Amino acid sequence: MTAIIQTQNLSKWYGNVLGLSDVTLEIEQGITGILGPNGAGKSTFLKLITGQIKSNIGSVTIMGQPVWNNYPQFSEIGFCPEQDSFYGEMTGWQFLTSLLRLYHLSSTEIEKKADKALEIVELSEDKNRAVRSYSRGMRQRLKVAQSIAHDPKIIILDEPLNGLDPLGRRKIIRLIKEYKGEGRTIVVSSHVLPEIEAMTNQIILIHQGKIFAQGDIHYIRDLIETHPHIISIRCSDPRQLAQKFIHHDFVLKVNFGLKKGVLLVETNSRDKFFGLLPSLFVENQIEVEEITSPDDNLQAVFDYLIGK
Amino acid sequence: MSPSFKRKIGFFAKSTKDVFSFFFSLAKKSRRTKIFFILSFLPVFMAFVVKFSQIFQLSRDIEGIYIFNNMIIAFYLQFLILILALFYGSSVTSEELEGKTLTYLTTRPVSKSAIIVGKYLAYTALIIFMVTLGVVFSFLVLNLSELRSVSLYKILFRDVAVLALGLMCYTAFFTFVGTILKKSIMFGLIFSFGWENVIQYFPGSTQKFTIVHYLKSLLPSVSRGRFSFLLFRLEPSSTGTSIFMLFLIAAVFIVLACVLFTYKEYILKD
Amino acid sequence: MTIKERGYAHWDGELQDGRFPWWPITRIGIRLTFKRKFFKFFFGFTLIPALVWLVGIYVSERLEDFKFMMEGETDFLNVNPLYFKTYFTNDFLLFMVVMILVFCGAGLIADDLRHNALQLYFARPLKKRDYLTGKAAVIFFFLFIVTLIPGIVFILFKLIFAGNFQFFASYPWLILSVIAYSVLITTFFAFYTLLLSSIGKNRRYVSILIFGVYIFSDIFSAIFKEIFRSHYFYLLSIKSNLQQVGAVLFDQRTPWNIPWYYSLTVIIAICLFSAYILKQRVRGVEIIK
Amino acid sequence: MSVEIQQIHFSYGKIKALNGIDIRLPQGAIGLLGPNGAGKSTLLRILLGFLVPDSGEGSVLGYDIRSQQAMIRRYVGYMPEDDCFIPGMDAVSFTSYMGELSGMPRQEAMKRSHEVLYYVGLEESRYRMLETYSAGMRQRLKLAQSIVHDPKLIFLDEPTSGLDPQGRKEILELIMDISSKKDIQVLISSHILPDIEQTCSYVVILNKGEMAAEGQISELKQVQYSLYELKIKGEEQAFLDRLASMDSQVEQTEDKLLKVYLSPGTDPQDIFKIAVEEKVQIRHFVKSQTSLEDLFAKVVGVD
Repeated sequence: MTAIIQTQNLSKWYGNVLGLSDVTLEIEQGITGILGPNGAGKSTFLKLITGQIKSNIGSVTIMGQPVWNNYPQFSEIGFCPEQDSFYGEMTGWQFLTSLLRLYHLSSTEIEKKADKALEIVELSEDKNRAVRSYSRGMRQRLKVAQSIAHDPKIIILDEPLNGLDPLGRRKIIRLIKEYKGEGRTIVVSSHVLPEIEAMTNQIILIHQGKIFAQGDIHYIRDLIETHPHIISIRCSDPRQLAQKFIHHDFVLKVNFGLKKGVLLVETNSRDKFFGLLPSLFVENQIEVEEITSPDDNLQAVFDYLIGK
Repeated sequence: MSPSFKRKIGFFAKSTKDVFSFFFSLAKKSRRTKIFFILSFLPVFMAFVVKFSQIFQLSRDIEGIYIFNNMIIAFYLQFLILILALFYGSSVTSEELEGKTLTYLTTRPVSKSAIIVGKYLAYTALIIFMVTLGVVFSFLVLNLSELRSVSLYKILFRDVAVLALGLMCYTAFFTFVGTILKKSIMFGLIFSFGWENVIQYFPGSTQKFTIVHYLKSLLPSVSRGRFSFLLFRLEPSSTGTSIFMLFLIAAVFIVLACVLFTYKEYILKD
Repeated sequence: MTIKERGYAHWDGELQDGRFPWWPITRIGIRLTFKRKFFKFFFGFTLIPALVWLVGIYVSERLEDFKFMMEGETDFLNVNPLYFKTYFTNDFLLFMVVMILVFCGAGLIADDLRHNALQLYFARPLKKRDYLTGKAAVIFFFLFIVTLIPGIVFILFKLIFAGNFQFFASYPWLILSVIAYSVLITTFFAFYTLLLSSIGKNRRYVSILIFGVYIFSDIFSAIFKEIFRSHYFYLLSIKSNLQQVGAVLFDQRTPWNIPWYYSLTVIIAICLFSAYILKQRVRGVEIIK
Repeated sequence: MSVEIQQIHFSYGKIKALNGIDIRLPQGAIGLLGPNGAGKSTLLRILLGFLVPDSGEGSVLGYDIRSQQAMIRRYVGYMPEDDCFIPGMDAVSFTSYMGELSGMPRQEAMKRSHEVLYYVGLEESRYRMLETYSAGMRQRLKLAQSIVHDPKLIFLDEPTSGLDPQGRKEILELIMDISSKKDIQVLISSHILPDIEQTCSYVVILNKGEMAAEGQISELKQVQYSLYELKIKGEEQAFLDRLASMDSQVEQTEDKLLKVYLSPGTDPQDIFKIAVEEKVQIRHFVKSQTSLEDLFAKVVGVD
């Protein structure tokens, strides 16, 4: 598959403050999650690839064309900014139709598209209320609506789930996945890991303005195979289970947890470990209550990469 | 003209038109515009008062056109168009930055120049409309008895044209100021009511450094009445030069604003 | 031995019912104004008339030395209530006062509205009255520096330069006039500025209004007056009303031929109107219907 | 009893925001939960006296919400949801300013504001201008100003919105630390369930201006059926078929989590037997409680 968005040695400073440093990557079709703590450079990166700001070094191309001041191309891109700001006294409907007007469409088309977008984000009922009277979640949804209303091929969302309640979040996640199904390219930034996990496996980790990792979550997990993995098992007889593990070389450490019946096993080969586990339970008639991997989520990957 | 250039021009024109209609309808509805609208309509109210008092013989009889020329136009020229141009001109970029809404514009398929030009045109059109309406109404009210005289309409047309040129020119200038300065109001006030008010009375070519000089050159010199001192020592430029200069000034500042806006980076704080 | 506990620590003081709960607001307001670019420079500029008048007082005591410069015209150097009235009601001073208001007053409430800060104030034991007093006191501070303080300084220096209390004996009420007039215009401008500052969230817009409404009222009244030849139209002008009442307070002939209490009524009416609007606009949350 | 209200009604014009709310809050940290627009912020604003209820009575810390607002606000700290600050100030002067407004003597306020900023983790940037603060720092600053005068009751409106996981964890730890003090009560409004689960023992759920549920969290999330969550690796389909043949329902979520509803009487250990036979790895196996999120979805009535 060819890359939709390409960056080459992208670097950006604000005065003498580093925003982004030496980012070279390719983003392909589908959903890509940009992850990093606040102030890591996510927004800077998204502003650069949407041509909001100009890089000090390096270049960005979207579908082979440079982005900076390349306006005709922007009709293929939808962007949902992070800041919670709107034009003063507009209603939701006016906001959408006004912005759609900038795509040089006929007014019937504008109305059709605005209606559709409002329906998608479920704001149709409130479309004639002033944006100022919207709740935080409604404003967030309206921002998403303006980024998708013109039916772009590339959708770039900066913290779209911020300030949404669980139901609103679920809806937006579902929406983003639907768009992926339609063959679009979606770039989503977030600092909340489970959100990204729920949407995609393709992630880019940004921290201190640098790319720490890029690729499939599992691929990244494999990359750091040298980092041993901890599995927590709660069962009826942890000490008996522990005996069975000790003979295997892929088990590095066996600990008993603070809670009753918890066994913590550290391994450097999950595949072998989990391949063995069910049969151990069955053979020894151990009753399992729980198996979890405390560090098998993005947070752990993240913590490991940024050295915590 | 090469076809690609033509296409570019066509795209620019379309973008400008769209930006124009965006901001024209936005500004039309805002509360600020309503307040400024009332402000620019107060002379009409004043004209009514004058007219009534004339009908009921409450005041000495002054010709309607005299009041119109000396007071209404002085009010518009020396005060109102400056205030309007200052606010709307500096709004072109400042309000986008203050409200952090710039992103919504710069991610659309419209060039940055088109944003500036379209918004500038929208605001200028709006305030020209406001002022023209006020002027025309006050004119009609004040000259109610002489509405058949054609020469009067010439005066009206000339005055409206001068005010429109003034708005065009000042708004362009303040658009430019708003693009480079973060806090443009203080500078704008000092420029409008300091520089423009003082330098215009300087002798020789000095006064040609003000915009108001060219505007006043287009109006006949007023000899009677209290306001004649305002034209004190005007050494008028010719009509042709004045109109040319006004257009030139407007064009230069708009082009400068576009260039600056296209290449300057605006960083919206979170 | 005691070990400092980790985590949240209580504050072991007592919250007080301050006598002036608005004072912190004023202090911060003044400090923030001084931080603005060019403000100090500009404020210095506003004090120029005061300096000129002070020099005048000095000269008035040394008339003989300066006779050669005066060419006989020394009437205006007579330090009497007229001299004070001229200082307090001259157009330039009032104009500069308005410019100061643009600097120090435009953002007083507008900035709080813009940054949602009102709820921070009103989540604390602060009444609306305290908040408004605090903000108004910022304006009082700056305007007193160009009105009340120079007035008192003039009287003091006149006494010092003269070396006797004759001046004081001739016009014992003058100090009261100075105080009354300063309080009057400062109160008026405080209401005026706070009113305009509370109707917009945008500092630029408010600045234009503070400046524009003042100038506008003046032009408007001048035009009407010109048409009708009636001094009553000076009642439309903020400046003229202040000058009118000022003249009365300094026991001088009023500049225009209308009863001074009409002007006073206009001023008070504007203040009451402002108070009413402020009461509506300043609240903990913005209610959008 | 810190907060006690009866039959509070409030509407913004035509829009009904609160429709007859009764609350009697016990000691400890309390969560106020509900989707956006459920009326959480409105309720807090009524408790603070910003809004006067259309009808209904109530008291906060024993003071009447209608007539004794000034006393309430003396002993209450409030962290608003909106981004709010005063431009042109640094954190120390801002925080001590807020302390002074609450009635602290100026020198004490200054001393305390340094302590509080240190406590919320802003010690290094306390002399910086607030305009340059990031979203996370502003959040901490808002917390700092809400505790500077050592209040007895703290209202936190969406305290973790816009924070990254690290920042969120730290803020939650601060909140838990504060609420562990016996003499301080904390009321947290949030739509983020894990936040409430982590910090509070008692929860009030609002929906569309009405009370949807109220009670101890532990009581509210009782197990009602036997649900297991699994993550597996290997031949999925065969494994799923076998499970289905055991008369249990299997659901697969978006992030490849299997939810297995076992029919009563089935031994969960059978799952492992099937896994052995089908050579499937079980990488995650948790007996699910009705989580607060399910409860939330249930009482709120969507999905």
